[in-house]
Amino acid sequence: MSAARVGVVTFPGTLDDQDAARAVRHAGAEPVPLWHADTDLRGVDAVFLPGGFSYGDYLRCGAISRFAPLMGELVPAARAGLPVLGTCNGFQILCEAHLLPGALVKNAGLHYICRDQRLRIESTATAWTSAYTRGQEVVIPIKHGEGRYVADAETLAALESGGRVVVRYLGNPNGSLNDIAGVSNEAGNVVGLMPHPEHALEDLTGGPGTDGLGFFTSLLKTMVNA
Amino acid sequence: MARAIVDVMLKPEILDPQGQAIARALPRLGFSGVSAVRQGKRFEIELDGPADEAALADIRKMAETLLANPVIEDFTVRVEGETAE
Amino acid sequence: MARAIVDVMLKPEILDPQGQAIARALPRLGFSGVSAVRQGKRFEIELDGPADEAALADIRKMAETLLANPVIEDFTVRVEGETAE
Amino acid sequence: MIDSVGRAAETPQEPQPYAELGMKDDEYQRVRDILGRRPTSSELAIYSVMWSEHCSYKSSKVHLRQFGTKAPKSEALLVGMGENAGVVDIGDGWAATFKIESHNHPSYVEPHQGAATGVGGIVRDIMSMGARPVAVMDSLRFGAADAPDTRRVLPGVVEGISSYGNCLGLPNIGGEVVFDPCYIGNPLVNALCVGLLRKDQIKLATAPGPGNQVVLFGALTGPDGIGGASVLASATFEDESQAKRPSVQVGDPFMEKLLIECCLELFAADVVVGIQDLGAAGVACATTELAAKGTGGMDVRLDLVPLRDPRLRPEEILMSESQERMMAVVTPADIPAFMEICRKWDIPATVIGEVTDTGRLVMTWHGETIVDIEPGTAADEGPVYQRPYAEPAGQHALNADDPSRLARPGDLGATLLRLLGSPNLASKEWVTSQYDRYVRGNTVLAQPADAGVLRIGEVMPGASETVRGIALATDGNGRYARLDPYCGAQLALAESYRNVAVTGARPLAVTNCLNFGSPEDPEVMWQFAEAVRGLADACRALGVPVTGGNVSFYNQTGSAAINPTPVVGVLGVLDDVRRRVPHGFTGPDERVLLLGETTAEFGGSEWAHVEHGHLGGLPPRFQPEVERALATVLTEAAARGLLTGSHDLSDGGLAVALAESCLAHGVGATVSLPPGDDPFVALFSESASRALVTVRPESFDAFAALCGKHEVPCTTLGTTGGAALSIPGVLDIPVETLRTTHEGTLPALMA
Ligand SMILES: Nc1ncnc2c1ncn2[C@@H]1O[C@H](COP(=O)(O)OP(=O)(O)O)[C@@H](O)[C@H]1O
Ligand SMILES: [Mg+2]
Repeated sequence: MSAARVGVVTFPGTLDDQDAARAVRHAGAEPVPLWHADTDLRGVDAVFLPGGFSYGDYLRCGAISRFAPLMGELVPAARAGLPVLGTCNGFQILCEAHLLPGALVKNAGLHYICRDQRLRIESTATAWTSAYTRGQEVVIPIKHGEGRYVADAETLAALESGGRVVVRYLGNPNGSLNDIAGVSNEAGNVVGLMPHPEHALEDLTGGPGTDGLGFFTSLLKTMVNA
Repeated sequence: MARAIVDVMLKPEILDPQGQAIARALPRLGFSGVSAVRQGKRFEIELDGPADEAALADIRKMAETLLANPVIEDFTVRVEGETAE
Repeated sequence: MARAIVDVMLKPEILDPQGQAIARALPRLGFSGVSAVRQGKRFEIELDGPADEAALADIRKMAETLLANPVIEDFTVRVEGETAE
Repeated sequence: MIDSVGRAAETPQEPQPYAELGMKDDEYQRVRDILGRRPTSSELAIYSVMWSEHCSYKSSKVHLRQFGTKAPKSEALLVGMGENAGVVDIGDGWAATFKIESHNHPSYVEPHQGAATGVGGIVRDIMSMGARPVAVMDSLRFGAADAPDTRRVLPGVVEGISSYGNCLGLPNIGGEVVFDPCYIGNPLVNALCVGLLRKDQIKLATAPGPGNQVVLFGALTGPDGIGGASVLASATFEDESQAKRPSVQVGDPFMEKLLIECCLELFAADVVVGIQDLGAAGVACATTELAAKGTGGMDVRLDLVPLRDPRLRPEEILMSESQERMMAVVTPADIPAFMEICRKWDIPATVIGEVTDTGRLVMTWHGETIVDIEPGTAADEGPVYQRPYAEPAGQHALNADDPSRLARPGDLGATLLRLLGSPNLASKEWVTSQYDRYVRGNTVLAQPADAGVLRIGEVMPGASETVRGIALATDGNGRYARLDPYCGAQLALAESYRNVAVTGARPLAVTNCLNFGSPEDPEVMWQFAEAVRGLADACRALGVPVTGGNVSFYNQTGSAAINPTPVVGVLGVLDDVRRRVPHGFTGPDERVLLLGETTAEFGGSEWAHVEHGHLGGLPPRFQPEVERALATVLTEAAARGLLTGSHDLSDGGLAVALAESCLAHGVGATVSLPPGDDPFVALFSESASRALVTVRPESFDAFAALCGKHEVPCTTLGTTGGAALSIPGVLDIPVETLRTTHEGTLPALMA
C-alpha cells in the first residue's frame, strides 16, 4: 500500500501547519498541503485542520474560516466518512462548521495558557485514537486563549452516553464543561481537540515526550483496517 | 447611508468570566450597587444604501450565520437611533 | 432593579483590525452593500436599585476607569430601553 | 492649500513650527542651508523625524562607534551594524539575523498596544533582512511589584506581547521580568526577534536601478502616531486637520502574519531588489533611507499612498506610524508576479514611485512638487552631538557604601526562601504561560532554561537538513549598572554569554538595547558613555561582535532617571542541537559540580536588595579570561556529551541556582559547601563566571580533566536525588516547599 495522503489545511493565519505536516510524516504518511481558497481536496485519505489564529481569531475563533471555499468540499466529505482531525483552532473551526457539537469560548481564567497538560484518553473508538488504550494518561501541550468547551445539557448528555468525549483534562485548565478536551462526531471519523499532539512527537523539541504520536499512528491503523 | 447595530451577548446559561471578573473588581474600585455584569459584542455596520427591510433581512442573516454563534450567543439587530427590536 | 448598557467602541481614528477583517470577509460570504464594520464591546450592568442620576454617574465613572480605555476607546451609557445618550 | 517647493521658495519668511516638532534653532537653520530655501512643510516633516534622537542617534553616535572600532575579528559576521539587523553565519549555509529594540514609552501609555506593536516592529526588521522570523524574546522592567501602576502596566504588556506574538506563530523562547521602583513611570519593554535565512539570500534596504518601482504594501496608512505631524499640518493650514491624531498605534497581528508569509513568498520568487520595513517615521524614513542607500534618487507620488482615512495631509502621510507596512523595490518586469503574490495573501500593494538616477528624492502631491531633497542629507547627515558628561555627584558615596556593613542572616534556609519568593527571583510562569513557546515545532529549550534553543533543520520548505541549533539569551542588571555602568554593561554581556554557553552553545554575536534617562543630563550621559565603553571592551575581550541594537533615551520622570539598563542579547550556535544541555537537575545519582570561584561580592546583589533594600558598593568583578574559559569548558563538555544538566549562577548566587535546579525537573540534591568557605558567602555571593553542572559519575574524570586543561576551578558539591534540597548543617528544604514559595508570588500579586 502506498503511503496514506493526509491533507493539511492552511487558512490565512494558520500557524501549526508545518508542525501538522511533520506529525503526518513522523507517522509514516504523506502530508498534502491544502489551501483554504481552493475547492479541491486533492484526493486525500484524511484531513488535518491545524491550530493557529485563522483570520486573526477576530470575531470568534473559526467563525470566518468555516466559510472558506475548501470547507465547502470538506464538510460533505467529512459527513460521508472522511477522517478529519482538528486541533485547537482546527477544533474551533469544526465546531463553527457544525461538524462537531458545542463551542469553544474564552478560558475561565481569561488568560491564554501554554502548558504541558495531563490528559486521559476516554475513547479509542475514533479514527484518531485507536492506537491508545482507553483510560491511558498522556501529557500533551495545550496553548489557547479560547478553549473552554461548552454545549447545552442535552448535547453533553448525548456526548457522554455516546462515548464521544475523546479526551478529558486531568486538572481542568480552562473551565471546560465535564473537563472535555476533545470530542468526536457520532461516526468517530471527525475529532476535535484543544491539545496539540503535533507538539508532542519528539524528545528533542516541543513538550515532554512523544505522547502525541498516537493520534497519527491511529489514523494509519484505521486506514489499513478500513 | 444608514447604520445598523448588531448586539451579541452570550446566552444567559453560559458562564461569562469576563463579566464576572468585572463584577468582582467593582467593589474593590469603590463601586457598589451592581448585582451582575455581562460582556458582549457590538457591531456597527455601515450600509451603502438605506436600512430598508431587505437590508435588515440581510443583516439578520449575517448576524445569524457569522456575527453570532447561535450555539452560545443571542443577538439583536436594530437601526441606529431606534430601540432594540 | 434596572439595567444599564455601556457601549464601548474604538475611537474612529483608531485602527479596528477586527472590524476590518469582518468587512473584508463579507463579500466572500455573499453579503454585499456593507461599506464598513466596526466591532466594539457591550456591557449589561444590572443595578440593585433604580437607574437614577446617581447610579448613572457611577456607571459613567466605571466606564471611564474600567470598562473602556479612554486612550483608544469612546463609550456611551444608557438605561435599557432608552436610546443612546 | 499645499506647501509646494515653489511656494516655499516664494515665502521664505513664513514661520514654521520646527520647535514643536522637536527641532532646535540651529538644526532648522541647517535644513535651510542644505536646501538653499525654507523647507516645505513636508520636507520639514522628513527632516524633523529623520534628525530626531530616535532615528539619527545624534547623542549616541559618537559613542556607539566603539562597537565597530573595538570589534573583535569574527568570521561569522555577514552583515554588521548599520542595517536593519545584523546577520551571522551559523554554518551549513545558514545565517541567523537578530535584533532587540525598545518600545518603552508607548508601553507606559497603552501597555497592551505599546508592547504588541513593539513585537510587530522588531519582527518586520528581521523580515526586511530576507529572513523568516523564527522566535521572539522579551526583556521587561516594571516598577515595584506591588505598586498599583504595575498592576496596570504588567498584565497589559504581557497580554500585548502574548496576543501579538502568539498570533504571528512565533515561539517566545525567553526574556526577563525585573521589578525595581526606578521603573515606575518608565517601564522597559525590549523585544527581540531572531530570523533564519540561507546565507546567499540576504536582502538589504537599498534602492538601486533607475526605473525600478517602489511598492508600498501591507496595511493602509492611517493617522497613527502622528501627534507631531498634525501640529505641522494645522500650523500652516487652518482647514481639514481637525481630525484627532492618536499617539497610540494599534497593531493587527493577523495582517503581520500574512505579511510574513507574503514576504517569504516574494523572496522565494526572487522578485525583490531591496526592501525596508516601515517603523518609526514611516514613509519618510523608508523612502529617504532606501534612496540614500541606492542609486541615490527616487520619485514618489505621495497621493498614491492608500489611506485608511482620506483626510490625511501629505505631512501626516509621511510621518504616519501605521503598523504592518513594508516597502519594496521591484523591477518593472517583476511587478505582475509581485502583485500576484500579494493578492494571494490578501495584502494591499501599490506602486507609489520609481527609482531614479537624479540623486534627489522628489515627491509630488496631485502634481505639485512638495519634496525635493538629497536623501542622504536627511538619512545620514543629521546632527551629531558630543554631549557633555560628568560622573554623578553621588557616585563616589554610592560606591563607598559597601554592603559589608549589612547584618548577615543566621538562618540561611529562611533567607533562601525569602529570596526565592521575592518578585525578581520568583517563577515567571504567570507571564510565560501566556506565551506560546511551542509553535513551529522547533523549540528545544525555552523557559525556564537559561537560554532559548531552536532546532534550525526544518525551517524552510526544501531546506537542506542540518543538525545545528541556535541559542539566545538576553540579560541586563540595572542595579549593577547603577553602581558602575562600565562594569554593569560588561556583566550584562557576561551573563547573557554564559546563559548561552550553559546550553552547550558557542556564543557568536551580540545585540543590545541601551535604556537610559535623558542624554541632556550630563550624569546620564556619563552612565551611557561608560556603559558603551564597557560593552565594547567586553565584546572584544570575549570575542563576540555587536551586530546591532537600539538606544532608548529619555526614560525618566522629571529629573529622576531609571537605573542605567543596558540589555544585552547573545546568539550562540550548537553544532549538533541534539547535544544541548538541559536545564537543572535532570535525574538522581548525578554529581553536582560548581564551576568557578566565589568571593564575597554583594554590591547590587539580590540579597542586599531583598533583605536590606540596599544598593551600594561595587558590582561583582568581570574577568573576561575566566568567563571565556568557563564557556569553552561548557561547550566542549556538551559536545562530548559529558553533561546531564546545567544552570548558570547569577542573581541570588549558588543558593538560588541550586533551588532552581531542583525545581526544573523536581529532582532534589544533597550537597555540602566548599570546606572553609563562609556558608553565607558561598550561598549568596553573586561572583560572576560561575555555573552548576551535573555529570554522571563515570564522566567525572573526563570532565575534571577538561576543567583542568582550561584552568576552570571545579568543586564537587554533592549528588542529585531525593525530594529535598539538603545542605547538612545549613538547610534542608523539601522541593515542594521551594516550589510553592517560588510559584506563588506572581499569581498572588496579579490576582
Ligand atoms: N546600541 C546599539 N548598538 C549597535 N548598533 C546600534 C545600537 N543602536 C542602534 N544601532 C544600529 O543603528 C542602526 C539604526 O538603528 P534603528 O534606528 O534602531 O534601526 P531601524 O531603523 O531598523 O529601527 C541599526 O543598524 C542598529 O542596529
Ligand atoms: Mg528597520
